Amino acid sequence: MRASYVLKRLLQIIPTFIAVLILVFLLVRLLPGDPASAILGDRATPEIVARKKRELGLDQPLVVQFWIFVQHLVRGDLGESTSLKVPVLRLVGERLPVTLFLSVYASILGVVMAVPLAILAAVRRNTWVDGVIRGLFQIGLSLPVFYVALQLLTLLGAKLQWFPIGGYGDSFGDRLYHLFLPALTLGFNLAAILVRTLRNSILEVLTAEYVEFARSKGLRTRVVLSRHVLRNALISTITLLGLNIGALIGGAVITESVFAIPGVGRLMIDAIFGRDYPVIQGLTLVFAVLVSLVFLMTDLVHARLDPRVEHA
Amino acid sequence: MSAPLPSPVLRVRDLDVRIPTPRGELHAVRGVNFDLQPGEVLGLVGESGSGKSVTLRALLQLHRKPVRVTGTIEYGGHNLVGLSEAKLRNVRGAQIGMIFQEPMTALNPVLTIGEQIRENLREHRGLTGKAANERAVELLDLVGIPSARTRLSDYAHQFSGGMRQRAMIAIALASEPRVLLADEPTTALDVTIQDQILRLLLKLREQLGMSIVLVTHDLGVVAQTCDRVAVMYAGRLVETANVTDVFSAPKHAYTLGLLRSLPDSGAHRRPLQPIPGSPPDLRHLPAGCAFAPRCAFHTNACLGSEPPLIEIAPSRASACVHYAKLPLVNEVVV
Amino acid sequence: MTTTAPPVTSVAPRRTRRRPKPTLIAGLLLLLPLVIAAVAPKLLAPYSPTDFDYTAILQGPSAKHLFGTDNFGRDIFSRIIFGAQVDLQIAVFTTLFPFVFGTLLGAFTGFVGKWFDAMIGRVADLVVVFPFLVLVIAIVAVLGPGLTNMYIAVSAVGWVSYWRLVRAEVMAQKETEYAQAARVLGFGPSRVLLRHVLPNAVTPAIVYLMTDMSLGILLGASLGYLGLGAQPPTPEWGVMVADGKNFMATAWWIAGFPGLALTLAGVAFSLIGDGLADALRPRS
Amino acid sequence: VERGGTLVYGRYADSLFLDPVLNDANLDIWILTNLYDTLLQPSANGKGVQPGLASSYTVSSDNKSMKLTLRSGIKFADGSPITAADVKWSLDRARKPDNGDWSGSLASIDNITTSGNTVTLNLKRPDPTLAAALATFNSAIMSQKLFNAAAGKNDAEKAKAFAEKPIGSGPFVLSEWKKGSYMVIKRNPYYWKKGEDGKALPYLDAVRFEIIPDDNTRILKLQAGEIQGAEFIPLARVNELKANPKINMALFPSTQVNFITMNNRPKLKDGSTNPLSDVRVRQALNYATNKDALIQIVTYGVGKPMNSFMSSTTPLFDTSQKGFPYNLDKAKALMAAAGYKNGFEVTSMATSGSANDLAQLTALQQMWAQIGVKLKIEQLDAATKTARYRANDFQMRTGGWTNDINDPSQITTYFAIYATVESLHTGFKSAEIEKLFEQSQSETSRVKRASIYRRIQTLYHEAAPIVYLYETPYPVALAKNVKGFVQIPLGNNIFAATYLDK
Amino acid sequence: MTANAVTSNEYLLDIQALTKTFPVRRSFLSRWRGEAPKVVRALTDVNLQVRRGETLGIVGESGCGKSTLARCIVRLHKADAGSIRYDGREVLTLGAEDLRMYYRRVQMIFQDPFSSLNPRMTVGQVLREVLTVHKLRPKEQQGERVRELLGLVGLSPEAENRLPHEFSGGQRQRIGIARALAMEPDCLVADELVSALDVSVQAQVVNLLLELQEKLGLTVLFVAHDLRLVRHISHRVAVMYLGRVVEVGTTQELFEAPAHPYTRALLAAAPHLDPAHRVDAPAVSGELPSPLNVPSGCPFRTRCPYAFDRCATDRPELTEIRLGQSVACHLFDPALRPADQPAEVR
Ligand SMILES: Nc1ncnc2c1ncn2[C@@H]1O[C@H](COP(=O)(O)OP(=O)(O)OP(=O)(O)O)[C@@H](O)[C@H]1O
Ligand SMILES: Nc1ncnc2c1ncn2[C@@H]1O[C@H](COP(=O)(O)OP(=O)(O)OP(=O)(O)O)[C@@H](O)[C@H]1O
Ligand SMILES: [Mg+2]
Ligand SMILES: [Mg+2]
Ligand code: NI
Repeated sequence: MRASYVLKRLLQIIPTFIAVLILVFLLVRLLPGDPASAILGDRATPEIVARKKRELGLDQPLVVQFWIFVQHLVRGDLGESTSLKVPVLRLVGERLPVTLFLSVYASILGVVMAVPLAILAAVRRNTWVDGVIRGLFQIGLSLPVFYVALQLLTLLGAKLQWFPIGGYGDSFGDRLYHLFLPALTLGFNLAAILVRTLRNSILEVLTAEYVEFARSKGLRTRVVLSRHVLRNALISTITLLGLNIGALIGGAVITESVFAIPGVGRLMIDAIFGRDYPVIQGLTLVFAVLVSLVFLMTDLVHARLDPRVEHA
Repeated sequence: MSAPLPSPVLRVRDLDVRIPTPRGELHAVRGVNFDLQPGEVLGLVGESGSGKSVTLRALLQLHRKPVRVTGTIEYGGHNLVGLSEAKLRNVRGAQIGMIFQEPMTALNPVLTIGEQIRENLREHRGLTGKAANERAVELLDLVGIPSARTRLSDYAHQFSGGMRQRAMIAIALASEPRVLLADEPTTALDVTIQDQILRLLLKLREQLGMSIVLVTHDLGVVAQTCDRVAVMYAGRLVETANVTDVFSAPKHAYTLGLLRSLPDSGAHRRPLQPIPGSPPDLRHLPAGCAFAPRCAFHTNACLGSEPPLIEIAPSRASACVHYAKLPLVNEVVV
Repeated sequence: MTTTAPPVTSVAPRRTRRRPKPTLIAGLLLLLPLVIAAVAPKLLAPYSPTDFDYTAILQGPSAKHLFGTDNFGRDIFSRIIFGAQVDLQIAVFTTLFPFVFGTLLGAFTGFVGKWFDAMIGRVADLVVVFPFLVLVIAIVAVLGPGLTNMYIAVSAVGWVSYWRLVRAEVMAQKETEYAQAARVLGFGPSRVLLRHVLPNAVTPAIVYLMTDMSLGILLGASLGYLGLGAQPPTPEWGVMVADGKNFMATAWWIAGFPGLALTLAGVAFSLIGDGLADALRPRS
Repeated sequence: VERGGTLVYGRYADSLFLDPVLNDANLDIWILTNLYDTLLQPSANGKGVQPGLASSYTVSSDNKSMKLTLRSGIKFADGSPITAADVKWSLDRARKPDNGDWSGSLASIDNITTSGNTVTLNLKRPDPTLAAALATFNSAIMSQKLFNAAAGKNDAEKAKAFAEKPIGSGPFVLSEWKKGSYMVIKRNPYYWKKGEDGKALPYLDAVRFEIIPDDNTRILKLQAGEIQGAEFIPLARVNELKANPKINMALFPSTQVNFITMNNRPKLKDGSTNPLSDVRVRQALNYATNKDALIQIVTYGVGKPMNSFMSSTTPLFDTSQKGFPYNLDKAKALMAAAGYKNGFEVTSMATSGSANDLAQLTALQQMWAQIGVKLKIEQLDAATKTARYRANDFQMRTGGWTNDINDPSQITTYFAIYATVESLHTGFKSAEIEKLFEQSQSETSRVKRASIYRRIQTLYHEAAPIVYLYETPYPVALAKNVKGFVQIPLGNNIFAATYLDK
Repeated sequence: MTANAVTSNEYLLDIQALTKTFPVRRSFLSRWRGEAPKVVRALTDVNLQVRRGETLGIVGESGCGKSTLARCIVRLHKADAGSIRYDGREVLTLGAEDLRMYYRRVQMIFQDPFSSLNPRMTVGQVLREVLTVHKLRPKEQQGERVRELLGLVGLSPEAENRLPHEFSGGQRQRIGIARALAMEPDCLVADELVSALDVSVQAQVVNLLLELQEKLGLTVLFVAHDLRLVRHISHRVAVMYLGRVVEVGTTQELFEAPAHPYTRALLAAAPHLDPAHRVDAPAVSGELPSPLNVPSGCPFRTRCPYAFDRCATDRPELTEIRLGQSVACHLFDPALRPADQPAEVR
């Protein structure tokens, strides 16, 4: 049954995918300015501009451009970046793992930060501990990402030199080290959202009758909290986490620029500003698929955690 | 019954529960006293909000921080009030088990029934692995769940209402407790299933020699199941008696009102005799007898201070000033 | 039978007075100075928010310049005061349309269901699979930078959250007994929806609105960082923070004080949100 | 000097296309000379030329041909020898009109002949700029064989493939390139030039370019010692970094001029009348611009006023040019004379996210308000801004310029000659300037050429098609131990003689 | 008089062969494989008649379709098949305007005292809305009518300006009744009207209902699972099991001589109020089958102690076994020889 569900969800992505395709194709071509302008800069003479446009196939009617795009797509070819002159697929292949790594890292940090603090806040609700935890994250939630990022960079990176300022690292460990600050920035933001909901759902679960029942069985507090409370409270949080991973990938746009991380977020911004149509198109499709997959995964994890979910 | 009673398993004295709320402190249980004899089924009846569940929770010390519980709950020579968590764990579940009204909400939805039984066995019986599994099968069998072995790996939502309630009983019984606290175990069930569950409880009482505190608001259930009855109103016990006595000659105006308001007592399609009004707000109790504002018999004697629960006959107590003057259930008052 | 039922209201009229919600009050109190600043900035600000003073560039906080001056010698305090207007405007305009449109659409689709609901659902899927910030950036890039276009971009994307919230709530509320009672009382669908279901379904959307307002301000800041937000010399807090990023080490006050203002607004909105969630719950 | 080591250099954006002829922008040009070598090279002061791959050159007496002698034993980075045929092939490719944006600089060449290790360029007309052109990136010498061996069906495809992993004869050769994130160039063992220690340059084993778009991050990384050099330091940070003992805040002289382009046409694209078409208005705006204040606010004192349309580092810059000194009264008088006593509203495009543009325009907003001109700022991303500019759909825009060639002719064709790009799309056209320029292009006497250029600069100043602002240097922050790095006025980053001090 | 001879006039409400299913969301794959769609059979071929002015009680276990039936009657659910005639007129096909008129005559009162009132409207607003929308009273007379209605259900006039949360459960049910009465209906459908209330309060509301019925001549459909209560107030009672009516008869007949084995089990399972009268064996064993998978033939056969082979194959129809009492059970098939019938039943 699960397999059929996955299949169904995957098939459901297709129409969205097609709509995204058309939309992006048109949207991108609505952008004022064109790749030629973006690449050539101010100086180019009209002849040079015309030559560049021809070279990029921009002199063709929209319909023809779209048809070519679709034909290439069917062959698994997302085209070639107009500015970097590299196949989009290769670019995505290079950059996506970086962003994914960062997103997963940030999610893990976020969860690691959020869960114990949310438990603490819920168990000590309405005490100063609760107040401090909630206040801290609230403040974090009210500050722009780049501000937090820059502060972390200045303090932990430049002043204390605990962490590198930017870059990506080569080995896995090195990567963890290099991406710590950006992951922390994103993770903190995520944790702020998670703490709020998790605390509320823990409070809710704490009053549930099955927790009472578990306590009446004489189980250890730790067992009650971990087996009975947390597991149930996490269910709603997982959904929220899934919904936020899309935002996280989007949020990486700014984090990646600040921390000089060569991920898809930065690539996307560069592509938008550089009018790199193929890259924008390719990335959007990748985003769409990615986010859909994250949602699907969220559903599956949800179903795993919560046996009540019947995705019949 | 007039034979001298054996020493009770549970002695409750002056139990008070205070719940602070944003709108003032709620004195939910006020000076409750009762004994639970070995092998006895004690019915605790009363209207919604009268404090039955709060009392039951207090017995196991399940209330959390802002809630204050005072008084004594004597079990096995210890006072459970103020006992450390670690020591309480040896009582909770192990000695005194509890089951709840809504099996759907009282069973953890994300753990299998088997896991929920086994965790009890591990904690109190030290059983793990295969042994625990075997015992779990036995327990499910005991409560009458067919093909018990396969159903161990089911989740609560895969059971029907009656089976859930059975499963919950099986979980509570895993540690073979001496006392079972049952908080409205059948209210959510259909009559035919309720019937089955109540019979099951009685059977288990026989087999295991348990004492049961059965909370309910259904007087029929009391009549069919309990040995003794304690009637609760606004956080206090207002009457305790053997079950036959209560139904034949209630000695508290509230108990009387309750019995009279039941449809069985009047002729077909004739007006019933309700107790007027509704239960008081526990934050703003009237001075004197809490039932007085709804009581047809109240006099000035009911006002002033609250009448205590006094023994009026062997194993029979009432907190009604007028207990002696109350009519019988079917008697017509002029 | 002539005796009427005993009048019972006299027995237990549980009249519970609405108590003021401390969080709501705290939130409103925090917001108050910002609103005052937004309404009458001229009264509070000692200087013009845009005038340069070449003789007073990058000065730290002092009695003369409470929050110091920026790289043009503009008074940060005055800019923050004038910025209140801009940022509150951002808070309102980034959320107003999404709230109204999303709520109405959510109410309608949740109530009527069928193919229209399914269609809107697909559109929402479309919007959702784009990361929000990227989509907004793309739209702003199409339309050109500036606050108006930011509002348009956010509106195009932001309604989905409200739509989801309200739709789910309406679907739940329309199954309640009072909604069914309204139908059985022969009330038309629009009356049932607008008078009975919607008022009870809109609470989570209103609460979310508050969070969204502070998110709107933050979005303005993020776009400002990319140069797509408020245009100079408009004193917008987020852009001020972004402008101050080059002076983080030497003149912390340029980004610090606007950052503080952002935090203040964020905390105020969130407190109000929490308070409203409490206050709007019909039964206490 | 010390040999060895890798220098990590923070760039704000990556190169796009490492082909000397077909490249797209400064991002390529400014590092190309590390990979490709030219026959001649700009001299250290940037004003003349010195021998490169050619050890000497002679110009015929009629100025109609140039003969270059190749250095002996020179090799490409793969070890294959550089032949006269490679030179001919490279220059022919570079001057082919269809090839790239820069072919014009070699337009005077009629044909090229070779014999042994000499190459003769036969010219259509005397060309005073030829030596400079041969010292420019697009005249870089490539290996015909290696180019043809690159994958691809036609020259365009081959060029692309070759540029992915170019092999030239510059001091370095590309070793690794992940576009948009980093690029590593390593020492070319066959490089001909000798260092101070008598051994072949370069001193460094490799240079690693890290792409760090965020200014602040670039600086922080430098401060943290993760990189040893960072380009494009925001001028606001210059003084702060100067004070940092671990950092050498270098301000390399540049040919950069910063100005405001004005649309000089009587009507704007949308059909509305354009006050900027009145020369008095344009002059008024120039006079109302307080350059000293701008330099303080925008460049934090590092810039200097712009007195001619070309930078003072450009050859044949006329030192007697006065520019537009700040004079509010004169500005007001001119405005009144033009009939704009009460001013008008004008909109300028700015590049969004550019702190300098913003600072500049916010300051101008204030200054011009004094003569009643209300300046509105419209921030656009670079692509839109360029597209609108190219379509002449603008009123004002911020502009900057650096020369690519060591000669005033390039800047002049762009700024003052209508045919190129409508004089920076201002629509400005002066018959006299066009004539003078024509003359200058075949005038081989340096003195005569200088006087022609003096006149051009004066005429341009009088017409004021642009608002003159200031010149700025290249701000590069280096770790203290980085020695011997230069960015020449044309912008090229020269790592050949760079070394890391212990 | 037999059921067939009754004219439609005698029955205010005549339900014939009413069927209602709820589709179950299916997996993509099961649809793809062309598997038969699953449905919850909430009501199957329900036949039921309600006389003018009578109270018909409907009992049965949870999920047997009581609420679905009530909701189909007031068109909150759209029935799949069958017919409901009200005063001779088909209800299931009424257009919007006629439906409004229908609601003027048939009103429903709900179970949950907490969710059946809009928490944001005062009692006065609730009642006035009805009067305004249906133009029952001009504006100036509305105040008087509201007070009248409040008096009718035993609430004091101050109640008008209060919000629902200020009332107790019993009072809220009174408000719900007043709201229905504002329409001046002649038939009330009460779904578990007092189930959520305490016994002492239940009696108050039941009394009110009896009194109003007397005063206004109302016909009442009383859905409940409390047999004692149903017995007290109903003229006739219908017993439902898994979406079917298995027995219907006058209250006295049904309670004193229950025919269907399910009815008997139900009555036996209801706890008796006399502690002296205790039974040891459970009245019936087994769990209620899932409505997704209703047993073939007689739905009760899986739990029925008397089930025989025919019960699994043929579905028993509701047939009259004696005056005013019908039952759907093969045990009462006249074709069956008495010897085949279990002695306990007859
Ligand atoms: N955690 C709590 N916080 C606040 N009030 C509580 C809490 N638990 C119980 N109460 C209140 O205490 C009183 C007694 O509640 P309790 O649950 O014991 O009633 P009950 O007799 O079990 O009623 P029911 O039959 O409805 O279960 C009620 O007024 C209830 O509202
Ligand atoms: N809207 C619905 N969608 C799907 N199934 C439904 C719906 N409403 C009712 N059902 C199903 O139809 C069957 C009959 O339900 P109904 O509510 O009529 O039972 P009931 O006799 O009123 O039960 P109860 O005594 O619990 O109120 C049940 O199996 C129920 O799950
Ligand atoms: Mg209870
Ligand atoms: Mg029901
Ligand atoms: Ni599944």
